[in-house]
Amino acid sequence: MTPSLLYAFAGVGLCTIGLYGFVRLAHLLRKLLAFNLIGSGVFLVMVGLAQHHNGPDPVPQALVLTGIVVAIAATALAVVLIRRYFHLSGQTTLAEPARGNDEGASQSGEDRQR
Amino acid sequence: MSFYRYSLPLLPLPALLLALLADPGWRLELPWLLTGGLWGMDELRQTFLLLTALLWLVAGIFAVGYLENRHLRRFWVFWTLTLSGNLGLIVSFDVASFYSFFALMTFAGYGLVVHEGTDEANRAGRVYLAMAVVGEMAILAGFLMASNAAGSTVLAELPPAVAGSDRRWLIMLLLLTGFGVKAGLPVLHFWLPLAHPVAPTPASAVLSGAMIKAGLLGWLVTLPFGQVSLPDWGNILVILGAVGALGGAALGVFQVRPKTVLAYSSISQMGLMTLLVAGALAASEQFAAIFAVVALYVLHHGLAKGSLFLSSAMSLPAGRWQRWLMWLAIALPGLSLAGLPFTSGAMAKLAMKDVLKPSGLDFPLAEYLPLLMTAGTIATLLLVWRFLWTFGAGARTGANPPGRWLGWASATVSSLLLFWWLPVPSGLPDNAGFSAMQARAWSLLWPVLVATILAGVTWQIARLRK
Amino acid sequence: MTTGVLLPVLALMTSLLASVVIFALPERMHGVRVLINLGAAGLKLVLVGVMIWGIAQGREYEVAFEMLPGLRFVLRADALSMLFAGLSGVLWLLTTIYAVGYLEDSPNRSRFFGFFSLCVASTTGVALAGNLFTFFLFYEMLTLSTYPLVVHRGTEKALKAGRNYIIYTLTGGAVLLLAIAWLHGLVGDLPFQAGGHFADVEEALHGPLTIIFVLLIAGLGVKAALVPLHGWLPQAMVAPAPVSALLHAVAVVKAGAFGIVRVVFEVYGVSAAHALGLLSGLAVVAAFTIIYGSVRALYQVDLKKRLAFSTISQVSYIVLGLCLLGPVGVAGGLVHLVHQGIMKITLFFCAGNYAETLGIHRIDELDGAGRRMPATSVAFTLGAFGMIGAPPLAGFITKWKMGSGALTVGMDWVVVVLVVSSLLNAAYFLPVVHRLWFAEQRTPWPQERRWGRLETSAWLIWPPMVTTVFLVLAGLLAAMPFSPLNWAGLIVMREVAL
Amino acid sequence: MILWVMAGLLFTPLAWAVLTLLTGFRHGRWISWLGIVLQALVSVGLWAFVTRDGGFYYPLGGWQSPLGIELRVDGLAVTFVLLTAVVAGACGWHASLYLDPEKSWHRYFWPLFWFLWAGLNVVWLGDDLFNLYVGLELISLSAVGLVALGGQAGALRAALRYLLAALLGSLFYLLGVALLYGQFGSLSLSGIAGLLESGDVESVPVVIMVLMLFGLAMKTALFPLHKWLPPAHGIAKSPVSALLSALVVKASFYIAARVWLETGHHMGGYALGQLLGALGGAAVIWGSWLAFRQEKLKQVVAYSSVAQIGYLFLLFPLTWNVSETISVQAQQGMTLQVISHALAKSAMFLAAGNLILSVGSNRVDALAGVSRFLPFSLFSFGLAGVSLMGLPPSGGFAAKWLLLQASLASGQWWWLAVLLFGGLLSAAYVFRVYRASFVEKTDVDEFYHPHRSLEVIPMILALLSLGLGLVAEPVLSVMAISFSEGGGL
Repeated sequence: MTPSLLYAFAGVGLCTIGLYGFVRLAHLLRKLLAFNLIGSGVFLVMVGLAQHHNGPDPVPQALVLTGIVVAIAATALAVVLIRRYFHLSGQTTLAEPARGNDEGASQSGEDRQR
Repeated sequence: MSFYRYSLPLLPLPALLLALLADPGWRLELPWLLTGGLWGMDELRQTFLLLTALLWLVAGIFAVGYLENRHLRRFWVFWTLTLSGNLGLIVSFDVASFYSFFALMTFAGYGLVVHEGTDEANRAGRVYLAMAVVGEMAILAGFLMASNAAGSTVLAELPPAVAGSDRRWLIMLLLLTGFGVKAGLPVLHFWLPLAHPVAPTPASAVLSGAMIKAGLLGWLVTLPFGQVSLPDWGNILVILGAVGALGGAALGVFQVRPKTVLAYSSISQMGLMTLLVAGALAASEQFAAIFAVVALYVLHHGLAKGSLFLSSAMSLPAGRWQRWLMWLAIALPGLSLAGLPFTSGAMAKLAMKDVLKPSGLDFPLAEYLPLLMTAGTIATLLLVWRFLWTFGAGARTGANPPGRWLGWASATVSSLLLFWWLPVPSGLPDNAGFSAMQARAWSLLWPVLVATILAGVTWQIARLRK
Repeated sequence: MTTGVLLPVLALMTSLLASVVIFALPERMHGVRVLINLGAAGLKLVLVGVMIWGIAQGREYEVAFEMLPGLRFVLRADALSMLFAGLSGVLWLLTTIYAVGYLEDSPNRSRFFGFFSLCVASTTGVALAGNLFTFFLFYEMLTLSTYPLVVHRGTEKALKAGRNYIIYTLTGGAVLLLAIAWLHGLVGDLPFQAGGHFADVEEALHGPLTIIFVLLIAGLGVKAALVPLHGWLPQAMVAPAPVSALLHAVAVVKAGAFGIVRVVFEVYGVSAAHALGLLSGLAVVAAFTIIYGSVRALYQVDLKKRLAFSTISQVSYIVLGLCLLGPVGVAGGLVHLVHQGIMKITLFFCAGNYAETLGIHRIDELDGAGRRMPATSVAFTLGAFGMIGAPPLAGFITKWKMGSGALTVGMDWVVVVLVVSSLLNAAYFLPVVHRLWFAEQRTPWPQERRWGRLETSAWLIWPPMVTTVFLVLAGLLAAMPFSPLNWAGLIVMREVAL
Repeated sequence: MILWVMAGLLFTPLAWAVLTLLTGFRHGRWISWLGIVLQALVSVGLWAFVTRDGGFYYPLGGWQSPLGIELRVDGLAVTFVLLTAVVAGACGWHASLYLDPEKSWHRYFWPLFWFLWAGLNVVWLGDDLFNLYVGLELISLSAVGLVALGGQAGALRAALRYLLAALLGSLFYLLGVALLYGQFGSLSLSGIAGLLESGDVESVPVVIMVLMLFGLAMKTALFPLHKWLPPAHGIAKSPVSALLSALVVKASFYIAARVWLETGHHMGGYALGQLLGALGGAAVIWGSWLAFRQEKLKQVVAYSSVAQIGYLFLLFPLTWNVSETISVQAQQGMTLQVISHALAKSAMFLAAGNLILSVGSNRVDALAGVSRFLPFSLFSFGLAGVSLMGLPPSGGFAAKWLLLQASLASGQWWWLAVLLFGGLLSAAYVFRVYRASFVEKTDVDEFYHPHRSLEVIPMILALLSLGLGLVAEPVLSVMAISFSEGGGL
């Protein structure tokens, strides 16, 4: 049970917690945080498992770096969207609003090009 | 409109010429027609053609005076189609054209039956059509089996094949019933007494005179005569003929309308002819002689019945002696039916007696034939008297349009006089000529006297009770 | 590119191109549309005629290319395909003329004539198909191109009839696809070949082959309106008259029957199908359909519905004809493909005339129509008598051939079926003929339209006249070379190794 | 020469993305048209090159793996690149005419469009599992951006739902990749396959494959995980929803197919294959049933995508330890299904967009009278429907035929039911739209007639999809190009 395997199992633990949060929590920001938790869990697993075999290995380090960059980009986009969504509909969860205004609101994006 | 009216009598003329002039042996090959057409003429068909053409001619003349303008064009169309069907089936020698013309005559005949358009006419037409279609289908099935057995569609080759096939009884049953509907066999006769009174008089004259004979012709050309003698079929047909002759008369005497009485008289006459057919079937070696007698009988009956039917629509003249003369002229064809000496009926009756002698035929019911024939004669005469009685009761007095006069007169003349000059089928028994009539006058006369006495007695009782 | 390859493709292309061009035409250009329609129909007729002449001389027309690995798209003109292609070519020309007159001032004519020529293109494709797969391809195209014609009016009833039509035909198509795929899986690509492929097939395949045959017949039976699968036909009568005339007399119904002919003759082979005991089952179904169709027709009040049920029963004559193993019976069945087409299209033209000119849809409104429209009524009467099988018309020839064929093979019960169905035909056609000629007109016509001297517009009156002449000639001149009967005999001699 | 082609494939889209970011929508339109033409040329160049020399591995920029990005170019990849060129080009051209330049946020359409295109090319050509992850993320983010372009709350909600689902899916996939790397020490798919074949590294428990496939199935919206697709594709603008349905959804499926085909034999199991097939079958039935019940036209088309994706997943059971010929047949069937669905679905979405634009409402029953006054767009919608139904001579039919043959040959007859019944169900919802359009409402034509070329594009796509059946043979030959021995530079 080399210490690196310990990291891998910690990573898996983080993933499960993050997944639970992602599914259960309704508020969008909380879901986003849960998503970041899963992300770091996965990166931990990636690094931990690699070292388990034959000492430190540069490849997963590089990959994790790219992974982190991608995760940040995704989180940034999510935050922008959540803010815009809140600004438009005052909703902070993904729940469908009452039938009433949904009809008017989303003319499915087709506006008459007269 | 006048074209339709005056062209009616001209239509059968070419057929009449063909009947008179054509030699019996000619054949007309039409390979492209249907499944290989073949038309022609022979001894038997010549007489049938002669009768049909003559009768349609006479009825046509009568129709000129009889028809009013309502639906005249439609009547003309159906009259012509029925005529061509009737003539065509006589000359056709192959199954397809025979059956085609037969069907054409049947379906177009419906047009004549329902011409008046009354409810009674429609009902009669419906019965006529239903029975006719069933008959057609029976004929179709019969033809299919026969031509399949014969492996060809030429009519002449059917009888030997039918005689030899193992399903002979089925084929004969089908053909007998199929043509029997048209010929008015006892169980299949229901449409006849319904159709005749409703049809216009010239149509019913032709219907009874010529079209019924088509059924008879159907029998003669398809059933296996001369191949093998069939005593059991002979018996059946004798019974059917007897029931037809006597039953028809029994029903006929109680009818009120003259044309219905005549219809039953046709049924009874066809019964007699069925006896002849029975004889031909049973005694295969004498079928040629019997055929000749049948042809003669058909000719005689057609003309006599035609004139009777036409007379039923005549109105009697005012003057006393003209009235008596008219009565006599109307009665004579009726009496000729009953075989009065020196009339066509006598000749037919004598020929029939000679050829149906029990000695010549060796099937169980042969010896009853003479008895049946005399009973038939009596029955016929009773029906004629009944016709005259009902006609007298309802007759109108007044002038007849010229067309009617001419049509009726020509019918009566041809039945009484012209008959002797018409080409008579050869092979008739020789002792049926004028001379023989004197010698056997008594054998012809006594049934006539018996029937007349009977009629007179019943007439008196009816007058007293009224 | 010898002409051998060119002709079938050209025959197919004429109507395909015509439909594309007509779709592109704006609605108001009536003259041009009529011109294109008639031109395409005429050209196609010429091409089919040349092919018929070529085949009579024994030439061979075939074009094929590999569509999928192991799957070939084959167009082949042989005697059998020419029978159907010829029939559809001639009747398409007549129906186009009729349709131009019938839809005089109704909307959507571009759409109608576009799908109309598409439908005929697929019918020609069905006729010229060289193997089961190509047949299926055009078979399904036929379904798609006929749906818009059935729902052309856009009324609620038409849409419901269209829905029913689609459910029946697409399910049939799915079953057919299953059977073809299975067959293809078992024995690979099967071109249509005289005498079929399964003459001496080994024991193991008997089971699956029987099931496949049943599936094939079920799939084709939907369009051939065999009894349990006929529900869509009477309802599709709501379509305009030229549609029900062309579809139910020629295109759709015959495609099904033609498919069954191909399967029995050229995929299984009559002897193999008989050996597997399949033909007797098919014969029973066909016989039942004949009787059932006629009995149902008796009770119909609407004229076109009665004709629809009569079609159901008449098409099964063709199927019954296949099961009569003898050459004569089979030729009878085949020739009925043409005869029924001509007779039924005459009746539908007349029904359309009555509807268009006098507004008559029910049979009891027909009283006295004979006097008002003599020409149409004569055509109807002759068509009716032809259907009953009264000689000397075409119907009689079929019944005569099938009857004698059945007797030579010893299937006597077929004669009984023929007789009974003729009686039933008489029972439901003769009253109509009686009303035409002998009944007095009591009530005024529902919607009468006048066309001056003629009883109805020239466009509407000539097609039924022409088909009536064909009807009589097909019966009278049955023994001539190039008559339908003669051509059916040629097919039996060439294609069907009995 | 290959250098230019590869550079053109990956870098020009990125360059175009940046260029169009600087210009507004109107000028971006011209640049994009040029870009589309260039991309098409490059794709054809790649195809010509590959047919001449056969497939090859290409280390991008000369950097060797494992650090450098190694691209793998074989027949399948080339087919997908060509498909993208055609569909993305058509959607781009349609969008340029369809979208309203006045709206300010539409200026972000072109950059997102080009990022999407770049991501797609990365996924088709990528061989390294982690690079595939990066490509997937690039696609997802740009797709979410495109969906959000709708601008209303509904569009944003759909975009958010889509984003969360996509991110979750990617992470699961990444987890699987991480575990794989832990076991094999290599990230290149063909490398892992080689190790597995040579047997010096024993296979991993099936759970890793399950994880990866779960993530990819989430992004492909397979049946139980499809909740995010209909709102996203339904509400987005029609060129966007066409792109999404036709290509984006296929990217994750493409990766799953590659993984399964290369390593499925060892790492997958019979049960997993059958499960995926069963889920696919359920998707076909459930998707079609829901499509039949939708009121809105674009929702019908969206749910139809869910159904059609179900067919693709039949690939897994049909290629799991079956004979070579059957597996090839199944792959050909899958490829044809992907191509014909991409063409037909994009045609349908574009046609639906035109119809909604001219009818003014997005409900199905508002289409009354359309067949009379707008026959052309309705006809392209119809032709696309024919291909979806899988009726001959369409590409859909050819795909269904190959899948039928494969399932028959491999003895798994139950897929027949899915294929045939699915065809009927798709006929149900297509004909429902027909039925609505044939209803005769008014005689006057008060529809808005869109610009002629707007209607031509869906017709071209529909005809391509319809004609695909006839030219299936050459298309499949492109896919069958094998690796040349040299694996030249």
